[in-house]
Amino acid sequence: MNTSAKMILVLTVISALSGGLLSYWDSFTSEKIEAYRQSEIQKAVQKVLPESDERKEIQQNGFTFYIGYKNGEITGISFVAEGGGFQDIISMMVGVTPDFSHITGLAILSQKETPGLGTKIDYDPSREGMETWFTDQFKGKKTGNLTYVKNQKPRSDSEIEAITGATISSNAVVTILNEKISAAKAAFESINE
Amino acid sequence: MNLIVIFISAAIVNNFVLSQFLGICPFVGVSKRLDSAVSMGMAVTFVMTITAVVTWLIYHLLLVPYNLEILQYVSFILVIASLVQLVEMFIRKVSKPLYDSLGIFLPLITTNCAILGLALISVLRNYSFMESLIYSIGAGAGFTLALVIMAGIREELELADVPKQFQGAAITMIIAGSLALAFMGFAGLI
Amino acid sequence: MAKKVSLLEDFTKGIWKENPILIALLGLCPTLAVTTSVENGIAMGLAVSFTLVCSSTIISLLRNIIPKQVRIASFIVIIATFVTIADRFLAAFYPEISKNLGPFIPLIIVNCIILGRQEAFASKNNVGRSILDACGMGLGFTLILIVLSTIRELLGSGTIMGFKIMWDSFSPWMVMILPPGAFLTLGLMIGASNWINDRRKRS
Amino acid sequence: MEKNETTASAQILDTQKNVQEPPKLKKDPREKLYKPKGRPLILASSPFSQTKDSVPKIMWFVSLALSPTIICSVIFFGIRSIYMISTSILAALVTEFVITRLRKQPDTLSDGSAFLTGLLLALTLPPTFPISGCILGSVFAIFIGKQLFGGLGCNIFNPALLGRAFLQASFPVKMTTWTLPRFADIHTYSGVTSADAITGATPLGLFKYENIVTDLKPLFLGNVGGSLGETSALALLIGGIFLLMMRHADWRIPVGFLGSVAFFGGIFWLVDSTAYPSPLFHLLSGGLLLGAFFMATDMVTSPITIKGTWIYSIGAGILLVIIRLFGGLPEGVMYSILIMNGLTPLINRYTRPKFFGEARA
Amino acid sequence: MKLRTFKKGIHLNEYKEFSQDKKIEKLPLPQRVYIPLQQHIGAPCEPLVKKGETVKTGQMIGRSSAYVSAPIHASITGEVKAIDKFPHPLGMRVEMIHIERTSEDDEWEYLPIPKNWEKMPRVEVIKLINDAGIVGMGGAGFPTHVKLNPPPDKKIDSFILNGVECEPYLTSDHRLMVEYTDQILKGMHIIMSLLNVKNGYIGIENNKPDAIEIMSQRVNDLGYPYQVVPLEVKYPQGAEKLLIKSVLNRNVPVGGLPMDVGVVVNNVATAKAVADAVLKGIPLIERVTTVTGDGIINPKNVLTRIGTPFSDLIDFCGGLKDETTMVFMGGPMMGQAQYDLSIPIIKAAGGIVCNTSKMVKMVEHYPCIRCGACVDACPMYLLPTRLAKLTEHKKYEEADKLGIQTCIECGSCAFSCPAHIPLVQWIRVGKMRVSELKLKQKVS
Amino acid sequence: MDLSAILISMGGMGGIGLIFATGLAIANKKLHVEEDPRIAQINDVLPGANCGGCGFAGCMNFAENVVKGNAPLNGCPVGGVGTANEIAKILGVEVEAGEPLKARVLCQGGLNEMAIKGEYLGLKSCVAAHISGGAMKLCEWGCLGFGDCVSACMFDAIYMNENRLPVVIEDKCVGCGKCAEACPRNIIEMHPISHRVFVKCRNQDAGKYSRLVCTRACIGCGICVREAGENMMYLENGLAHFNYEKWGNKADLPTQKCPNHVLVSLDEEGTT
Ligand SMILES: Cc1cc2nc3c(=O)[nH]c(=O)nc-3n(C[C@H](O)[C@H](O)[C@H](O)COP(=O)(O)O)c2cc1C
Ligand SMILES: Cc1cc2nc3c(=O)[nH]c(=O)nc-3n(C[C@H](O)[C@H](O)[C@H](O)COP(=O)(O)O)c2cc1C
Ligand SMILES: Cc1cc2nc3c(=O)[nH]c(=O)nc-3n(C[C@H](O)[C@H](O)[C@H](O)COP(=O)(O)O)c2cc1C
Ligand SMILES: Cc1cc2nc3c(=O)[nH]c(=O)nc-3n(C[C@H](O)[C@H](O)[C@H](O)CO)c2cc1C
Ligand code: SF4
Ligand code: SF4
Ligand code: SF4
Ligand code: SF4
Ligand code: FES
Repeated sequence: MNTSAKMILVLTVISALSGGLLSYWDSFTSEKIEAYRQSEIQKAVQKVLPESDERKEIQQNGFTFYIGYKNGEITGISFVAEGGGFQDIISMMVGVTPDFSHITGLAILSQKETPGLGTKIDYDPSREGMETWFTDQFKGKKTGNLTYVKNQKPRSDSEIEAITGATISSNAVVTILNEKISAAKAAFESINE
Repeated sequence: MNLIVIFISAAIVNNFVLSQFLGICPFVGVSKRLDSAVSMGMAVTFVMTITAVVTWLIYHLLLVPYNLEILQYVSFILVIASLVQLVEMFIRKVSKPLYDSLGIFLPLITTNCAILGLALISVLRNYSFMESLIYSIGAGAGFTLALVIMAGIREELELADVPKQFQGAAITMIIAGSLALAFMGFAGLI
Repeated sequence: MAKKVSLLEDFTKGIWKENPILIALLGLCPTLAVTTSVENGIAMGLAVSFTLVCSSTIISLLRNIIPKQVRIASFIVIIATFVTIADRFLAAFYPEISKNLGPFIPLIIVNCIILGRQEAFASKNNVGRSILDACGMGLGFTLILIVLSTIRELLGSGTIMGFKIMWDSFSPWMVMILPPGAFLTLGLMIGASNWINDRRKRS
Repeated sequence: MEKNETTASAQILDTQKNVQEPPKLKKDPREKLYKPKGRPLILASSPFSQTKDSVPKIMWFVSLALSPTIICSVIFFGIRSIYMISTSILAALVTEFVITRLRKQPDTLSDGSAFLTGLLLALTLPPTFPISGCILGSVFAIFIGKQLFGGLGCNIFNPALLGRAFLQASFPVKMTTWTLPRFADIHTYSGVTSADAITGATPLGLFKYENIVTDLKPLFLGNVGGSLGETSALALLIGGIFLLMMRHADWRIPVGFLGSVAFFGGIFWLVDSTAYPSPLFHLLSGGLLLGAFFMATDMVTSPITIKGTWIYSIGAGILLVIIRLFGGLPEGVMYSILIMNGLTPLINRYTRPKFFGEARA
Repeated sequence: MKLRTFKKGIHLNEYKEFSQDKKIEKLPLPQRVYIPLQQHIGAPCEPLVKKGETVKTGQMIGRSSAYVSAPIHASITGEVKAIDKFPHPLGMRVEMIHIERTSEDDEWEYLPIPKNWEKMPRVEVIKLINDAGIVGMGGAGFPTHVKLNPPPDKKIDSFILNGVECEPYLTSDHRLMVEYTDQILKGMHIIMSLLNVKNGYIGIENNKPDAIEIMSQRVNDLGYPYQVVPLEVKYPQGAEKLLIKSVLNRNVPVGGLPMDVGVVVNNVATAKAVADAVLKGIPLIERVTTVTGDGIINPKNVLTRIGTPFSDLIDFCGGLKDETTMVFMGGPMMGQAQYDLSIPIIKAAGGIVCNTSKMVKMVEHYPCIRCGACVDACPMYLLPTRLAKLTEHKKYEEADKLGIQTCIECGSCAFSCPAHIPLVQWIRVGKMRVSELKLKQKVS
Repeated sequence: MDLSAILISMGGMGGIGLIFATGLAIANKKLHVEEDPRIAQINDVLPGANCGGCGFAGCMNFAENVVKGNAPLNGCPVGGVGTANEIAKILGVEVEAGEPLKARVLCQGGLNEMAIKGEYLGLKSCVAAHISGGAMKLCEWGCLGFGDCVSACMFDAIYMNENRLPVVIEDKCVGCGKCAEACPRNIIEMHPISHRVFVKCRNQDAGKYSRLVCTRACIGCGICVREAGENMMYLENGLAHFNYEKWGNKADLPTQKCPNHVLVSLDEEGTT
């Protein structure tokens, strides 16, 4: 057999076998992985829309909305909001009331802030018992014009408390929310039209 | 605007070498001499650009439609490896000077995690075609920047009195660490 | 390779004498990237060892069939296959770890250690020796990852495997779990290993 | 041999005391040599005369030039600053000593460079920084920043700044926790009283996060929050100008650095004077003066060519403005100098002057 | 008006006060002289006399058939005692002719004096200058007749008389200009006629106002069209490339010679020697040497015969102080340290400087702190610290690329280095290695 | 688990494999470039990791440079010693049969023996001292004692003894000749290991001078030549030499009468 033919044959066969093997393996794992992914999303949605018991997925203008129903009535809408943080993109699940006027909850999906500093927006080990105080405080805040304050308790329902030593990350979260909620609102309203 | 942000982020703020840890092996290996560092940087940028284009096409035109995401790694790497080898042979045949300044670095690049990493991250971030193109150029520029700075420093250190045990890889790591410390100043630029 | 290397030597050389990280300086990216915690380090070490052993086995079996010109392409496909398997395995059963290691699991494909061992050893030796070699290299790699990640986790978070070790008033050196800390620690480790080798040689 | 005179061959002979008395030559040819007092003359290679400057002299003069700054730090931040400075220096000296011993090299403590590194490091730390942190920083600065590269003259990065960058990355909160100087209260800033809790913040931080501009007078005198040595522009200017007049620092570096900051900062200010601070604010705030006079001028880590020096200093200025105005951090002096340090070998290489008579290519 | 000068270079402490106002004194005839067969750049001479022969003052006792070479002459009347190796001021021992004086007075043997040199063919005047053994007295000892005979493709348009004397301590050229003004100007006239150039310049540093004044005045009086150019005091202005830069603002190309930019440079003492030879038939057998330094009891400018041992001059100047630790020939920047004071004065010996330990440089070396002082000083625009380091690390090829061969070894860099690194010595090693390397490459 | 998915992916991967394999096969034919076959051979024995650890752009580039002589045989950190040996085999540079050379120091004028002419304040380097007049040593031929040879030796085979003379450790010396190259005064000569006796001096001065500068100088008296016979030894420029072709490997000295003990046999005790 000449070299060229051998080259072609060997590489093709190896590739094909590998394709087959992987596809076979995939059939075992893909379900689990998909299940895990779904459960993560569901967990996040559950967290931000705690009152719903049924959910529907709608895609529009690049947003994926998870609409929460309770007893057939819409109790809240959640979607993924992303934007630049201190180091890299921060991605979070936001839940809002159906009219987009208040936040029902916030969960960080992924972030790459400085460990121990910016990561406190997700998990703050220094406050035992309330490690997620930062995201928790968004619950019930009014959307539209969120601002942050430093080293003091928020005084109005559009103010949140920033994390010390990570003002930039805190600021990023607030900015993303302000921007994305209004964008999402527009997108959501276009569905109904 | 978005494209500019992607570029700056890839090139400086989240520099591939200094903060993403991609392509460290050639970073240590080919930073001894400045001229080869420059060539290597250009070659990497070149391959990254090709990779970004080809893997984007494969992923979006082949893998996604046929539900073959499981083949992502295998197909990407097969395509990258073969393509690089083809390009190398081509350059070698066509232009000797180009081969000497760029081509010889190509085989080295196949097994560079920066290339595959670039392809995977582009997919992970769901970049559009244009975005992944810009991302690849930015990443290449960032790699070149780090490599060239390192080569300059290492050439300078050849005249210095570095303790024997630390010559070579060890001091390279220390310099990389120092550079990474310095590059932290860019954090938040994006 | 020299002719008469004992089988034991095949195995042990990877641990110190030809250690892939300290001596050959291969596979540095995952070494640096994932060693922020011991857990990640171990997971990465095992994943690499798994891929190394499997692909060494296959490649040393196929070593006489694969033509030279498509050597790299074929090897890399085989490696990528095993890496995908490992990756999916982690994603399915240890999703947290998989998330932490991020793209560095797929990047094992291009980890120079693996391809390097295939070219240098598996494609020239029989299956048994290839497996031994792969185990040794994998072990050497894993050990270094463990040492490196122990240092980094201890100084950077004050913990090991998540357990608090350092005294209370110790404030962690955040830099250790950031990129600069990775470079600096590895640099010092390479220096130290050179120093130990020097001393050994002298005595 | 005259006393006090150590010459090379005398040293050689000294170390060779155990060698037995040389056998007498048949007839010592040296007796024939014409020489004063029967002592051999000194042989050397030209030139035989030499500048009166020396490395230790330069280092100690720089330390001297920092004394107004040290005094100011004590005035503003109290006796604690003395503790911080002296531990930092001590740690630097001890590290230097231990490592030169390990490397079996001659003692280098007296050349003053380790002293200076420790001193400068301390001056860049916030007044409340823990003493143990000072030690860690000094050890890092000398061990990693200097000795691993080969000791004095071989390091690429400014050791003191590298030490500070290490601390900044390790203890970001402690490194950004400021106290106000003793004589300052909120009104010394600008009369803005809105924010209730400026427990202490640097003028740059205030600007970046609260958009509060600090008045220039306290900035100039140093009655504002900040690192030990950076607050008093006055003291730094006195020391810096002394240094320039003694020619122990290259005047081009402060001029290029400060000039480019003023220029580029000024452009933004002209474009939008509400969003961007004035050039004078840029110059007087943060560690810019300390950096420009005492740290960017470090000879070891700055270029050797004249053109290179300009590129280096202007580049640092541009980076500084970018980081201050667009980066995540309020201050960028340290980072801009460190990055330019990293570029210095390249700058040196590409700015080699044309030889005398070399054809212009 | 701002005085002309070149860029970079250094300002030195002059130390000229020891001897600048001392009139030139004539040394009594030495008892013995040692005349090296080689005192110039080029081929060494073959001895023309044998041991035991008697020679007259001015008699040619050695010459070579090579073109780039200069003959040597007996500087006293006496008997050849030996032709053997003796210590030479440039180090090592070389062949010399040892003459013991036999008569109290000189018995002269003059060169043929032309009646009217201006009518003579040019070649013959140049031959006369060659026969007189004239070599550059500014330090390098390059045979003057070669300089006066440039290849026809080089168009020479200017001549510069080098009265700069930028080295500290030395004052021999200075005194020569003040006391032998006319001789020098005549010599210059002869040289310029031989070169057939119109533009003559006399470069003198501004620290010699009396010399500038008297030279300008005599130029006027004698009606020469020369221009006396006062120069800012700066070292190494006397180096010909930089002198040309200062005076004419021309750059001699790398590896090139002054004649590449149409210039010839000669030292004032060389000019005087030319005048002596052409007008009086006296070959080059004596020169003015400054004996100075803080280690000498009575510093002087001495007119001395070539070959006189240093010790004779030192004794003439009162001897050495006890604290003297160093003696060198030439100035402190480019001179040669001596260990044995029986060495003879050679044609290019401008001075003997004897220093006590106060003036001797410090021995403590520090690592280079890359301060760039040497770069700022180097008049050739080199990076001395780089060159030294590259040599230290045996990277000769790169040193060559960075122009190590362009270095004129002026010592400005080593002078300004606060770390006291012997830069010039490193560079010399590097230059030697680079030449070796080039030779090897040529062979293979 | 459906078979069609597996088939699709086999087809997909197989297809990609086929395309590129064909491409490579065609390229291999069409784009083939002729080169030194040794490059390919060396490339084959290299690990092929293309890691850049050698400082070159990949294994192929390293192979090329090894063949060109720009890279050391043992430059590949991955392959280690085994690879280096194989490369050596391909290049055929195994040490040629023949006697190993050893460096021999031909000067005995250390601190104790030499005459000092002055105090030397310059660079502590032999070359530097040599070109600036020979440092403190009066002898113009002898060892300068600053150890340039020591730093030239990459195998730590030379050290300076306390008499300021270099000593070669015979076992460590591999005969590369670097030290001889470095010495500005040619004090070190490379000799086959069978040469056992040496004239340990380089001084070519006339005896009346050389006896003044060093107590161990060869003064050219010719006693040894007379004792050994004209064909065994000869005088050249006032310096005695062995004629090793005739002398062979005899280890005892031709005479004990050398006034300055310049003749040395390696097998005698206490000599270096
Ligand atoms: C190494 C390093 C990492 C940092 N990481 C973050 C981060 O992840 N998030 C953040 O908001 N700020 C980060 N910062 C910036 C500062 O810590 C902080 O934002 C700034 O001082 C303002 O915060 P404050 O006003 O709360 O003190 C980082 C700074 C450094 C030096
Ligand atoms: C090899 C060589 C050839 C030279 N040829 C000439 C020449 O042809 N014409 C000339 O005017 N000078 C010639 N020179 C002399 C130089 O121009 C110069 O006078 C000499 O090198 C001493 O200069 P310095 O004292 O400034 O070092 C030559 C010098 C050397 C070393
Ligand atoms: C650094 C340096 C300094 C010199 N200084 C003088 C000087 O002061 N006076 C002088 O006549 N020649 C000096 N020379 C020599 C001149 O370059 C040049 O060789 C000489 O003027 C040529 O004239 P000559 O051939 O008559 O000696 C110096 C050379 C160098 C390299
Ligand atoms: C003008 C001047 C500024 C200096 N600045 C610094 C400095 O910022 N940091 C430092 O560690 N050393 C500094 N040094 C001291 C010295 O150069 C330093 O210890 C070396 O970098 C160590 O090799 C300075 C020296 C001078 C002359
Ligand atoms: S490098 Fe040469 S030309 Fe330049 S200053 Fe030094 S000695 Fe003079
Ligand atoms: S003057 Fe001395 S210390 Fe300064 S750069 Fe030059 S060699 Fe280095
Ligand atoms: S340099 Fe070479 S020849 Fe000389 S001693 Fe060392 S190994 Fe032997
Ligand atoms: S043998 Fe040569 S190189 Fe070695 S110390 Fe003696 S003179 Fe120097
Ligand atoms: S592991 Fe080698 S380049 Fe990343």
